[in-house]
Amino acid sequence: MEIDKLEAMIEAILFTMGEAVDLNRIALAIGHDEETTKKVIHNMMDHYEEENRGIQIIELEGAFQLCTKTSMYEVLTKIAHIPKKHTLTDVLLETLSIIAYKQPITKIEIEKIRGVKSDHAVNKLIEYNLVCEVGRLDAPGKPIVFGTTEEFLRSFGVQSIEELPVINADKVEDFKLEAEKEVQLQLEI
Amino acid sequence: MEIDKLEAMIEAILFTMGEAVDLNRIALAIGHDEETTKKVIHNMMDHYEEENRGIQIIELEGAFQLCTKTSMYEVLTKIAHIPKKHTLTDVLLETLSIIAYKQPITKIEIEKIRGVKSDHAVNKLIEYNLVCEVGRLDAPGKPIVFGTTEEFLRSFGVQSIEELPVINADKVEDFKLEAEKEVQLQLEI
Amino acid sequence: MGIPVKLEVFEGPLDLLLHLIDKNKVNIYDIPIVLITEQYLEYVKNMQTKDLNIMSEFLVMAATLIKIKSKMLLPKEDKEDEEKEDPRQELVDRLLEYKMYKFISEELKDKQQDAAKVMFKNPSIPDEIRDYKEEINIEELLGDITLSKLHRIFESVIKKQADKIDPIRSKFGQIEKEEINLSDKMSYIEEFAKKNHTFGFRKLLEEQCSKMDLIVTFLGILELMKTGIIQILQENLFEDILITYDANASVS
Repeated sequence: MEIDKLEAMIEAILFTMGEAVDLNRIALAIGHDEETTKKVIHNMMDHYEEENRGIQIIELEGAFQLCTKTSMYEVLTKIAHIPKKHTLTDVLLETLSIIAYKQPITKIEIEKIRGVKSDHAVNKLIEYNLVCEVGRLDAPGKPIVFGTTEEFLRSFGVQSIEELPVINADKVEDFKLEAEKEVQLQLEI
Repeated sequence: MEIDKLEAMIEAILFTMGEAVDLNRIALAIGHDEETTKKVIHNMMDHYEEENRGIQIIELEGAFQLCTKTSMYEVLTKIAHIPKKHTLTDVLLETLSIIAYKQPITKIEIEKIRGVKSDHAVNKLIEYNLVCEVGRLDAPGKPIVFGTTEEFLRSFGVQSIEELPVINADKVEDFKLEAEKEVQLQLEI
Repeated sequence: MGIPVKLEVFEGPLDLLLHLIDKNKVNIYDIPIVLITEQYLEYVKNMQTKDLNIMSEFLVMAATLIKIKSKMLLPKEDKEDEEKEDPRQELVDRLLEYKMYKFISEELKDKQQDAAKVMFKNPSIPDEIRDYKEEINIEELLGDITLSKLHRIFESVIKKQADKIDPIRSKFGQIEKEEINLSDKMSYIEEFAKKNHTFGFRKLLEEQCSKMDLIVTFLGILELMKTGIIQILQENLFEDILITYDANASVS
């Protein structure tokens, strides 16, 4: 069946390329429009869910990549060399979460939220390829604005920045209330 | 089912290792004897035969490896030939202009002018063959200095970098230029 | 009171304030400003850092706290107004925002730990197509970028940098305005040495006035000596350094 062939092609492509491949490239290679291609890939993702599969397809902002399932981690530690990831300090994580949620954001804005100079943290995040410059703000001084990278999505297991846990005004309020409750709880003890 | 889990593990192992993996290593990792492991793998090989799979397991003198099916060759050639979309972002253009006008220039100097880490931009420009290493600075650490390529000159239709439009000093207030020179001076020593 | 406590290190003033609020188990919406300010100042007083940048950030917050404190101590002139504006409000907002990001960063940390458990695979392009190297079409890449556009971009970069430079400090730069470049200086010395063969360091310096000139000239001499183009000799301490040109050693 036609669909089967397409799935096979896509599997071969993702396996061979190793890295994240843009949807439009896959579509061009298999000779179908992006819409169809996306449907086929999403369908494949369901197949990969099955218990006898050790690999999965992940989606990263319109690109797709093959990787192992997290449940396979233990067996892999027994045989494969597991590359060491950068451990992010609290300072870096804090700066990164501000950038992730507020992107595109200038360094000044980051510093305003953190209350401290953040050059070092921003540069480190750039070095780790988790953050990059995305352009300049059309404002006096044309400051650089920063955003997160594809590597960020991969490292934190999110498909797109929209998929980050939502923190709209309501949620913030919830969080504030929660924090308040927590405080009161502590007071009662 | 137990067999399913073993299959998943083996798939994850072969995927991660990339190369041929000896049967005894696989057996050790999944915690079963070689006989059973081999049976499971042979069983898997049958599954991979199905039409919707683009990859297969091949056996090489007691070792196993995941690779694409030969029938996938055509689509792989296609994907490899579909160029990625390259664009000169503002970040790249800005970095390019600095290198063009300040060459030979070190990465540190570029970063000092731009105020942010610029490895990524410099690397991309090198990849696009607009910029190249032109030597090393005779200074502590012997830093690499960068300049524009012949390709750059050709693309912009000039014979040499002396032909680049001259910086109009009137546009920038005089003392500010001097101040900028001072920074330059400090960098050069 | 008075028990020596090892000072914790805080990332910044907001971090410290959150810690104090937490420690005193007080409501973030109703910060007892007198108490917190007191403890904050106590901490800052004992801060070990000699980094002025860090210190100044803590001091700015100290000033903010004192300002809030004094505003709260002032008699309430207009009750209506007072109800609307709590002098602490802005600080509370900042603290809450900061706290929220701290909270999020913990979430991200968990996500990262999970995501780190997946393995990727290196590209394995079959041999038959491995040789293929993707061509970059420069013309397409450059699009409508012209030389003059590139030029404008550079000018704006320079302008931005100039804007950043403190105008008072930059005026000092006018004392030594010409650019001195080590390699230029080296060629100058080499020319001078070719002409004069043997000469004193002081003579070489006659035409050069600035301190920067002197330093770069000296560096140039050291460099040329290293390559063997010149030899130098100083009979006694503080005596003029005698420079001799070695024609044989000159590299093409």
